[in-house]
Amino acid sequence: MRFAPNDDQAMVLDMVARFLAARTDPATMAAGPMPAQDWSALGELGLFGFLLPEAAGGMGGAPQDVMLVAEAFGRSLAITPLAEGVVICGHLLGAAASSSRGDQLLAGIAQGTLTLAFARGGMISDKGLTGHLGLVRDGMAAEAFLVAAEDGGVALLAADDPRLHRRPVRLVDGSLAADLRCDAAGAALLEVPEGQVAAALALGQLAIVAEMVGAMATLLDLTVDYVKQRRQFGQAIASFQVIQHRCARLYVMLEQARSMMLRAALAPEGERQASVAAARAYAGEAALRLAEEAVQFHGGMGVTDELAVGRGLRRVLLLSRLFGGPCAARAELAA
Amino acid sequence: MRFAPNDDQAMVLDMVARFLAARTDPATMAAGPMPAQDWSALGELGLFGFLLPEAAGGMGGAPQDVMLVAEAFGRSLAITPLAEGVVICGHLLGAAASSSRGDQLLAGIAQGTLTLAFARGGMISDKGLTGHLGLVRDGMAAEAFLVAAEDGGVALLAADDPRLHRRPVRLVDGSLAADLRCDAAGAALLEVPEGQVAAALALGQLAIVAEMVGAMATLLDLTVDYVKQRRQFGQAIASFQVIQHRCARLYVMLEQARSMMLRAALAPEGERQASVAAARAYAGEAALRLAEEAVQFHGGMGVTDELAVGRGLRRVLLLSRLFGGPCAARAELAA
Amino acid sequence: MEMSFSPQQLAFRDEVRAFLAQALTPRLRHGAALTSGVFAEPDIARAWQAILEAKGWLVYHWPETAGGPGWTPLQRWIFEKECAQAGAPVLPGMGLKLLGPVLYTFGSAAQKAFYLPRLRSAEHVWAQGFSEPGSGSDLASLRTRAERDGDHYIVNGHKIWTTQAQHANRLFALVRTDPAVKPQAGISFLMIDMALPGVTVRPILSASGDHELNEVFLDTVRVPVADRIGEEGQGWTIAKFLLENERGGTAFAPQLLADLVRLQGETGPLRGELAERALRLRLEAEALEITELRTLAEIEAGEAPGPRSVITKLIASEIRQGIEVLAVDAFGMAGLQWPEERPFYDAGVPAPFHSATAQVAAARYLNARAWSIFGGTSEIQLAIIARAALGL
Amino acid sequence: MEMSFSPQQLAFRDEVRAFLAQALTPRLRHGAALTSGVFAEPDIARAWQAILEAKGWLVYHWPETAGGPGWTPLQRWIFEKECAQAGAPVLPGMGLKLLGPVLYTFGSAAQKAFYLPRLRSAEHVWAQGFSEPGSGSDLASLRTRAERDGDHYIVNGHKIWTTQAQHANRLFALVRTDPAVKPQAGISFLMIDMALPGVTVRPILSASGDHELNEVFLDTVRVPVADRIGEEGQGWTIAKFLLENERGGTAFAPQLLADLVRLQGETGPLRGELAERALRLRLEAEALEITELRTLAEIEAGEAPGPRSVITKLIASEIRQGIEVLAVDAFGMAGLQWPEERPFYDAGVPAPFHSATAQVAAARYLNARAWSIFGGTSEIQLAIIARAALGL
Repeated sequence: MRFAPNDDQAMVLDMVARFLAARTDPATMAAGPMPAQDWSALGELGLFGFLLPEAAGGMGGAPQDVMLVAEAFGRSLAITPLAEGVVICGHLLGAAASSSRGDQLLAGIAQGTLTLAFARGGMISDKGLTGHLGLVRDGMAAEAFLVAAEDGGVALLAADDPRLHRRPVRLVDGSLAADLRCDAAGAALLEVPEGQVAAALALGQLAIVAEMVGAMATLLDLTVDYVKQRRQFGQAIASFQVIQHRCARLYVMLEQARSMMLRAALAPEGERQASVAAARAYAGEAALRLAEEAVQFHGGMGVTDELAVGRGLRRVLLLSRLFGGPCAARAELAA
Repeated sequence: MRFAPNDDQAMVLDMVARFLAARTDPATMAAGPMPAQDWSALGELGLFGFLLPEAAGGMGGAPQDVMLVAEAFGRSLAITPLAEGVVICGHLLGAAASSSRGDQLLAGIAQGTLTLAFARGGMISDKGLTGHLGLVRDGMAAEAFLVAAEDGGVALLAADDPRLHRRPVRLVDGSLAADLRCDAAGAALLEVPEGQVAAALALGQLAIVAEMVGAMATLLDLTVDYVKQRRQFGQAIASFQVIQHRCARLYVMLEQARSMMLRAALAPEGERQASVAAARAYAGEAALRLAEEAVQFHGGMGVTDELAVGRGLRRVLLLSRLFGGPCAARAELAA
Repeated sequence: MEMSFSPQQLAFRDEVRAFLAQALTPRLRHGAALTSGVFAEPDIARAWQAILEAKGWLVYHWPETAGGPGWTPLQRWIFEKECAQAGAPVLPGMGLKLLGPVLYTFGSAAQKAFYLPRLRSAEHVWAQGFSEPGSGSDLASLRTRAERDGDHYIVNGHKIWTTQAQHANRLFALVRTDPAVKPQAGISFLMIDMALPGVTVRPILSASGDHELNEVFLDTVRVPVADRIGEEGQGWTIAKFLLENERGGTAFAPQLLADLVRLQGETGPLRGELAERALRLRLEAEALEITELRTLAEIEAGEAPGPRSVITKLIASEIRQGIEVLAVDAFGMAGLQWPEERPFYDAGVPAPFHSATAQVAAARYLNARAWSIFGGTSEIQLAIIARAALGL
Repeated sequence: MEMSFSPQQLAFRDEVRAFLAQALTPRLRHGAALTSGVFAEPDIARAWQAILEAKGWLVYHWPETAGGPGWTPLQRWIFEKECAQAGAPVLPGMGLKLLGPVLYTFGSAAQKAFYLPRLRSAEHVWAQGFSEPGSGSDLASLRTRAERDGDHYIVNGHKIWTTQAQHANRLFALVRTDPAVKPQAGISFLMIDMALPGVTVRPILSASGDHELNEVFLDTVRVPVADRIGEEGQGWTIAKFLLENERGGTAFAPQLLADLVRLQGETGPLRGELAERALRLRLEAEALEITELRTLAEIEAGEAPGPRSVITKLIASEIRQGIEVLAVDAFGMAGLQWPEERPFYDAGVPAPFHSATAQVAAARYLNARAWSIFGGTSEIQLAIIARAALGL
């Protein structure tokens, strides 16, 4: 029973945290996705290899590794394709029979030089993949798509296929999604063992939970700092009892969400999907409430785009609502 | 558009309020149902006639009359059979074809000398009413039962029928219910026009909503008085910001619940049932939350049986949960 | 007790309804429906203002003596409710709701003759200059100075949270004309032509991506003394009048109820948790509607409104926020889109994914957070309620 | 990182499970299941205490040197979780959890020799005399006086909220032995034989109808100086030790989770809103379980527990209250019954309507309100969290 990272993990974490702190001070960084050169620099540092299993040419990729790194990303409020582009796509490729996958794709993910996007929907036939797949995160930047089709198959699509149509749609965190339609787009089929799609999806969702927990920690820190410094009626608003009680509530929500995240990351494999759903349900609600309170305590400045809390709220709104958000997660648990 | 009582109503209200204030100071009164002599004294004053329609030998009985009187009862935290024994039974009897009903029953209700109870369930056959009708409020004191049977019929049952079996069950507000079973109990059928059972039920539920609103007002008054007087750390706890904000919330809930009550009482007939359901849903939640907060602010004393807040919580728990409580009311609205 | 309308009131409602049915063009409805902020955008607002003015209903809340149509409080409410249900644009209130009553109550004959018609014609578009950086809800701490120089004041200061100042050509502002007396006593109320040298507007972008708010810098601006309303030092009294007007003047519930109905028209029937949230919001808004009507009925009966009138903004904020997050949730991924281009009904906005209502949902959600902050935070509202209603 | 148990821990769990399977008689389970208050009633508690003592597991949380079994913190947790899942009675903690550690830490050799065995055998049943009327959570304002008279103290005062004092024959109490020094410094810790002249117990009935609480009046009670624990004036230090022990010592989540499962076993599958509430409670309790384990893992690793350890009581109170109101709702009318006779498993209680679990629901609901009041109100907990965890 131990919830603290081991030495290897601590080393990686320290590396990521220092890298992100240098490039993404949440209090000052501009909105918008992380620049490509920062992303590939992280790849050069070997970070993405740490998120991929050995089968995928990585050197880690355990749920707890994913959780630790994603939480650090969440803390920075950075907008990256980590959860889907690296975790889901990397683990799906790693799970695919080696004959059916392109190892150079995995190398590209690991190096941070290739952007993949993950989509669900469509039907696979002899002619390729057909369907309206809806909004796909990072779908405009993606050079290829991994698609979990409705019929259970997993297909790899090149973004430059002329029968693949995408249209840019900006999302609320500032990232760019694609509205994706395929009309018999050329699809290379991946042989993914039964259950591995769901497993990769759960891992990606765990990363999203961890990003939310990281963002909660940053938003709470910013808020506590702010109320200690901001004065009204001649005193720091941190001295108001209502502020103290409500900040204490935020701390409780953060620690409880963190517990759910840890539980999901450390659960035995057979319980992972359920505990990830539980963590999504819990953290999704807690993160949005915390972000809303953080904005409220910042007053007028909180609703501008000039402070990190406003950006944090936008990011948390997106993360908390992905994959159907807390409602869908609860429905999954009730089923 | 006028939400204040008219002169007649104000007069009756004043009479009830003075009567109840003299006999039921919520801060000191003992737990337990209102004594029979007080009840019949109210009958002698003509109060119950004010709650009954002319068809039932009364001189009022409009939803707003019922609301006003029931709210006054709620304020006193008195435990009485008002909602079911007078309002539902009285209006059901009033709606029944005069040939089929016993006018002496109505006279007994109006005089406060006869206790009727209202029950639902059972099937009527040639031999009488049969079924397990569950917990019936005031069913032990009742001399007769009005039963809305599952098959839509309305039956009048004498409590001393040997094929009617009842067993006392104490309820959380201190009142005594009967667990009622009938085994072909003699049932006089009432000819009640279509829709009148539902109408009488809605009126009784409106009375219960008004009792809750009255209880909320009393519990908030007691709480505000208490926090102004109780001192901690050298100052009245009313000066703590958290107490102020949370008491303000209670006031908001009370006024909003009162609005829902007024809306239900003054709605056009065709909208009455839906607006009563809405009021039950709203007031049922608000009343319990307010009562719980009232107990919390009273600290240790709040959870004893020595203060009115504890009794108020018990009464509100019961009232708010009758007829399936807020959940059932919301389900009714969603249907 | 009586909650229904009189035949005259019903006839009036039908008249309003008929007018709205023909006056509200599809473009106006569309623009109103896709507004992400509090007030309609200038092009929509101008067009709608002209139509209402032509009908004689623009300043429906002003008394007859000031040029209003002479409606009772309930008539005004019926008008507002019908407008909300019909999906009419919400006009910016800075001129019509805030300055107007100040002008016809405290203004000189010359000021009324000059400013009121231009306010109505929208020749003048007004912004409100009360808040200053750091002052929060505490107007007494005002720091913008106005020093007398002959027939002019020299105004220096810094206003913030100035809604739609980028569209305005006039600013009404509180300024400190006497720093020597106690804080409230030294304040005056000025009307400032924003074309004057020294007035600079700096946008404050909202987290939603909207540009509604601004800072206004006043750097040695020469304002004619004739543009002061009331006496020197009377600014505090006028500001209190204005703020009370703002607080008492608006019924929130009709718009909230209409928006909730419209949302469910767009999403289709909701199920499970979302249906329950929608129902709870509906009940809260229905209760608020009666709470507001109770105050209105008191005013109509010539009674002083009870302390309950202070609770509506708090409740309305929470319902508004509940509706907007429900919208985001109901639209799923489509509720997370967020084009940078504005306004949402403009040709420059990318084609929406799923629907135009879904496209505006996230921006609306973000803007709704401001409801519990501006115009007195919810925390301030709770403190006011505790004091006014409970004596705490 | 590692959340699973070692093979040794799993073997230990199986051992506990096997023991509970045979030791928990139907009568004990039944009594535990129908307890409406915090602690098991005396007849159930005595029987279970004797069984645990015979097994050597009664004082499982005491160190080996004090007679405990020498378990690690995780073993204790496993034991508690298994007890909760098996539906074991919850023993009153005043003697075992609160006084015990004080005795073996601060007691003299003679005190330990005399009192510890009698505590374990239940010859002594202890009550806790800390709270006084008006003192709330503020122990420093203590007014019970103890004046030295040779080998005795003469104790005069009034204690309140004394749980199960009517079943106790011993009271440990904080008393003021020196009124001259600053409030905290003049307090001492006494053990008082309740059979002594001048000790009077007055019941305080709960709104639930239960008799759990009492007032204890101390009127010129002559307590031997030998029954003081620690030095004169050391009472404050000992009380802090005791209260921290109380706070840190308990894992709340296993019992809450077990009760939630048991409730749903009684009600059958819940639907709609009730199912959602049950799910939310489950998630909160599952999170709490990990939150508690995180602190335990820190202690097990020899680290100081983080500030997070102060949040558990607040959360546990809210889950407990949520479970009990869910129970009332899930049982419908049957959840509103409320016999006056106690305990609920006694032959004197009327036959339940629907089920015995339904019959106890309303009383449990009412008693659960006390969770956020006693042992530091939730408001005090929030203030502690704000200070300890956030530096506010």
